[in-house]
Amino acid sequence: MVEIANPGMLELVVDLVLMPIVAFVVGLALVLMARRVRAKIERRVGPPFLQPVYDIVKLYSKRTQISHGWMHDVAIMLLLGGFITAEIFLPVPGMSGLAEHGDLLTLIYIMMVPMLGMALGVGDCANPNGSIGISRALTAMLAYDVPYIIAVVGACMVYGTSNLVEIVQIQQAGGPATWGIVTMPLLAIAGLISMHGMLGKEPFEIYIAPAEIATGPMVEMSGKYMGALFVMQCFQLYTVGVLYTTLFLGGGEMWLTFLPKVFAVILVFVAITNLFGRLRTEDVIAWMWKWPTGIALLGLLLVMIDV
Amino acid sequence: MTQPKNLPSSLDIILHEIPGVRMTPKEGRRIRVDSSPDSLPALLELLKGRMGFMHLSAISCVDWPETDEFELIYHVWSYEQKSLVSAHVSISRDPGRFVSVYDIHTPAGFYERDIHEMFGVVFVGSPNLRKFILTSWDGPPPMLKSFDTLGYVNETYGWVDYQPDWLRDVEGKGGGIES
Amino acid sequence: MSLLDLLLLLSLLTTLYLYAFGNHRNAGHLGMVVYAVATGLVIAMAGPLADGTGAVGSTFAPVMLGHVLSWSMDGLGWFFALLTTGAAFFASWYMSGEWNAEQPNKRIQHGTLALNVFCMLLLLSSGDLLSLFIGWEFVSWAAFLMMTQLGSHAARAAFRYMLYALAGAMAVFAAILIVKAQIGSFAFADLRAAVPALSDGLKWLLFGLFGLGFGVKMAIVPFHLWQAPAYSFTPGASSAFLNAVSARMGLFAILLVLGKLIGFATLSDLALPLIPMDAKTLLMWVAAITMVVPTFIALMQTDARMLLTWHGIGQGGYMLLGVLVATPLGTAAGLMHVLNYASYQMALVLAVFAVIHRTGTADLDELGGLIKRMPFTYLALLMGIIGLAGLPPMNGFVSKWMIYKSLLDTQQPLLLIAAFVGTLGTILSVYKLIHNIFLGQLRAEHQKVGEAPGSMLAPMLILAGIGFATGFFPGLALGVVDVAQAALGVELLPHGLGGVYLATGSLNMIWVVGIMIGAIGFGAFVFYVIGNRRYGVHQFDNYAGGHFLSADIRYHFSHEFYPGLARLIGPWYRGSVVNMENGLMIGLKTAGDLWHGAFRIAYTPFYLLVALAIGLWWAGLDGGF
Amino acid sequence: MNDQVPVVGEERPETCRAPDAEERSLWRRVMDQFADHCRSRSLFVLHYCTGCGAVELPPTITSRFDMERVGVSPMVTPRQADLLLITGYLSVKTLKRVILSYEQMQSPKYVLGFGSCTINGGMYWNSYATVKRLDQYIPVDGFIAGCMPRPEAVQQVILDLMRRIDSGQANAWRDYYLDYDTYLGRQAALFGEEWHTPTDVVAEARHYGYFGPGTTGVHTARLKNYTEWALNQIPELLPERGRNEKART
Repeated sequence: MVEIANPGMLELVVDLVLMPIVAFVVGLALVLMARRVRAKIERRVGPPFLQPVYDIVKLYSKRTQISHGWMHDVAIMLLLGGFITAEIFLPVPGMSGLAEHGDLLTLIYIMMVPMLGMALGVGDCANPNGSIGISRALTAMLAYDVPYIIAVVGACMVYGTSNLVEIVQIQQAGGPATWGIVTMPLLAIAGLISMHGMLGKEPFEIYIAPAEIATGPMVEMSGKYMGALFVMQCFQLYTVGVLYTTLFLGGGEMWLTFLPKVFAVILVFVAITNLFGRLRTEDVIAWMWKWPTGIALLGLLLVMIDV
Repeated sequence: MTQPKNLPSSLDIILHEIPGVRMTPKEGRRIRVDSSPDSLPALLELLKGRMGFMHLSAISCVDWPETDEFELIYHVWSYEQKSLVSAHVSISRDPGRFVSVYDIHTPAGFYERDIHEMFGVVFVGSPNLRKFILTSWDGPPPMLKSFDTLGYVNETYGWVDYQPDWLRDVEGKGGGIES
Repeated sequence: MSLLDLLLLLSLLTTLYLYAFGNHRNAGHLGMVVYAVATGLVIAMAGPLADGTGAVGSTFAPVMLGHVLSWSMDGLGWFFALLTTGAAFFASWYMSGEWNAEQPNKRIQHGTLALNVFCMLLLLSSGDLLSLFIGWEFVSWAAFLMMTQLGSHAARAAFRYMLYALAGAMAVFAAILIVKAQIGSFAFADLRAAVPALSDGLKWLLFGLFGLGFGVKMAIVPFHLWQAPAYSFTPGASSAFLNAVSARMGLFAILLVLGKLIGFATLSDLALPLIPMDAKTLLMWVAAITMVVPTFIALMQTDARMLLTWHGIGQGGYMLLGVLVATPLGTAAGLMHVLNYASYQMALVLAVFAVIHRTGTADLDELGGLIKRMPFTYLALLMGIIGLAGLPPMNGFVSKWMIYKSLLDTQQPLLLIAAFVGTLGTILSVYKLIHNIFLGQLRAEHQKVGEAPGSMLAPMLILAGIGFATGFFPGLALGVVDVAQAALGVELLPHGLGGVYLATGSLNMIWVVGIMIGAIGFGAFVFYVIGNRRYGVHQFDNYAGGHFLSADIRYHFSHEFYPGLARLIGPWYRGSVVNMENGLMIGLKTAGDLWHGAFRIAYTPFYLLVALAIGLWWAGLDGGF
Repeated sequence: MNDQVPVVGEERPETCRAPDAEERSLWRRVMDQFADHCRSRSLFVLHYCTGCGAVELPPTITSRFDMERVGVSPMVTPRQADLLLITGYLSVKTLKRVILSYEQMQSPKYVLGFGSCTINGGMYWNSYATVKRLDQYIPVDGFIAGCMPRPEAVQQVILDLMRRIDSGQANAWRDYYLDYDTYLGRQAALFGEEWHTPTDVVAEARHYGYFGPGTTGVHTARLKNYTEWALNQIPELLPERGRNEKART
């Protein structure tokens, strides 16, 4: 039982500082795993251990930093700020941060703030490749958020609460039998597919699309702007992995059991990613609104029957 | 490869209708036809209409400064006969003017535009003879033999006599490839 | 002379004065002063209303048809009155500066604004059904006056609105007559007492007629076609006022009649014969459709004003849904959404009209890159769209979160999913709005466009500031909502300054927004300290696949902003409701022609005679009606 | 090692650090050392396939020779790239685009010329249309002899470049700022007097402190401020479009 003591100010401050750092470090490891798995699938050796660190340090230490306006700069701040806020509201073993003050629905909305920040920054770059990338990213968000919200709503109804700390406690107390993936398998599958769409990896990579729109939103990002996007990728992988684990895989009581679950979730995504080409925009929407949404609605029906 | 035995006879019948045309079959399925400048359009028309020589694959131009002539060669291919006719025509360099065959074969428009840019030959009636590939070139037509390419290169790109010491001792040892 | 009298008298005098001397240079400033005083009066009335039972009565009590009309403002009316006078204050401020100098018909604009405020106050303080109907008619009529100023397509849209409004008014009038016939009095208390005794059929009839009548003004789905063009083609600040407040009068009437008098509880007992659904759930599903359909219509608009007004209709669905949940959290959410919506929608519409004032067009395909010329207008629009989309730092998020939470707690997931799909559609269309106007390449002809004048910027930025303040401290708005909630008879929602603490999940915006500001501050620290200084470049120094950019080639993506989505859901926009409306019109027209044809035959007096004879015979038959 | 490569002017010994006057504090030197270390191990490549050498790069980067082992990964736009590979002969038109891409890259940036065509014109040495020496127009860090060099040769040069970046000697990119006037003069000689790119290199040099005596001179004087020129003369360019029925506000 994770005993959530009333977080005194000191412990709160430690949480506020430690959670983003842990998120960043675990995120780096996740990015490294993603690139190594991709290399192994392509029968390559793959990047060295510290490659994500080298990339980010190199980008931040570029001599010239090009910007297209003050909104381009503010976007980078919104990007980092949004994800750091999301980390603080995401309970992890031993550190519940401010999860008491904002529940699952708040977290879903906080995760949209960096997306909006990046969209505004890319718009300020005045490059149509970026604008097309953002229009596709928002269309993809419309596509994968429908099954995602059904899964989340179903989870909230099964657990009877939307407070993340309690959700973890319920699953911890009941042991693996009460894990989300056991009590609501269909919603877990729909959640997995929609979170895959959220990462913008291969089958749903319409908004990066290097061949068509020159990496979409990243077209005018260079130096520390690009570095911030690399950092965002680490945070995004971590947040999606931890959120899925919290909702469906019983959250974590201690780090040794928690991290393997997060890495397993991301491994599923990365393994699937490298086997698929890229779907067109309307095919992404059509596919996301047909299969994952169908599975999610079926799962929700089952949940509503016995709730 | 089947030797089109009957080809020369059927072509003979057609070609007799056009004055000043001489035909010499080349190896394989190629036939060289020498025609006078003013009968070329009729020749191409006839080949295309009667014998199915639909595909004008290229017009090449050869600059003969000694006889002060341009030689234009029209390569036409027939899918039915499975044979290639190269119609050779020679026009004088000085006015450098010739009639366009755009109305017979549309791709001729591009070939004529290219020859105009490279050799300066003016094709009367060709739809568009503006600058084609060398957009920022204002010198003389570069493919002419009268154009001194090496002189232009030395003057534009600044030739530097480059004799570093390592190159000299490599040459001293009898060229770069060790035995 | 009670406070209510003072308020009504003040607004009547302002209407007359402004209509007469509206062309005066600082008529706008006078309007600002008057509306500020009116808002002060409304706030002063808050005292007795706090406990929910009190009401500020008016001494003005004419007698009509042997019935004494009474006007008194209770907590619910007070809440909407505060909204009305506040919105009028900002609208008048917007019209006071440089905007005024350019307008041909200043007098009409000021006059109609004051008239609308007066009629709305009259409606909001109605004491019984008859005065409610009178107020309702005045409001519809005043809104028509405001919409039809610019003539041509504005007049057509206003006329179409008038048709809908009249149809709605007739339904309400019929319902009031039925109540009079059944209960014998127009007073609210009598109706409230008599409702349990009424038969189910009669309850359905009242629900249908009142719901239809008031729903037309709120533009719920079947009757939503008139609002977007009518509100968009109204000039400047009046459009902002209409957007923010006018459609909420319908919500006030629904709350008053269906909520307070008939009661949502009785509605939920009225079961539909075949479908396992009662009247309240039916209305909730209508509200859910009102949230989704107009939002996706807004997504496809190319005129900024139309896009925003379509969103106005969608947001009306959120308020109705929140209120219909009828739990303390739900009612508070619906009412708070009214306030939040008014703040960010007005800021948005004012910002769009500032862009029109400077560039002359609101067509999203003709604009772009204005952030470099109008940064403050961009800021106002940005905070507005964050509120409209309902994202954390702004107040829109708080009320939407409460709506979702109330739906979760009452086990209605499908409605929650419809609400969330509506939010997603909003996020897509608001980004299209801000991108096509402010981001991307600046057009050649907009190189010299100046920032909007101070008198237009101030109201926008203050409204956006109010949005952020109530987002950071939702307690402020929830305090105002409590007065209305008490008047509705729903028990109050326990809330602190930061937000709501519930057993099943809580929201404290002070922590959420505080951490966001801190985190963004850390992001700024990382941006400025780590890495070399930034170097700004102009828009032609851009990646174009090796092409040399210059101003004569338009290197900008804005036309049909979501092509993938349009290809997929394009066929859904068959305009089935528009066809229904046309069908209705054609049906009425042919019926009219038929009727007209019958009368044109030569000896019409003969038919009159026959009709009269039949009437007399029937009257004589059973001794009169 | 260095004399094999025809280099413009003499090789500058100091390191890749920004040439600020005061002696850099220990902390700054450590940071620069670490930055150079990371810079050498994470090269984002933009290979501008001008000629026949482009076919050598897929095997170099993907599974056959796998340059991701040393941190080299391909990027799509010049903004994100550090290493520009010119893989073949350069026609005059292509050189304009290469210079535009080079100026859009963020320094420190490096250029590798593939094959003899970039060294001395290669087999097109006497052609009127091709550029003979790439390093006259943009500073080049390394050439790979051969017509076309195989992936092993490409790997060799990239590893050598990484060693020079790590030790801080690969600073040819600063020559572009410090001697911009000579480069612009040579470019204008080839492309004509109206030649300019949207990137304002002189302002960038001044902003980041690479403004030397050679940055401005005869040729840059002719280069009027492109931004004003591009933005101001537009009204004449575009016919004054009747403001569409000024939305009656």
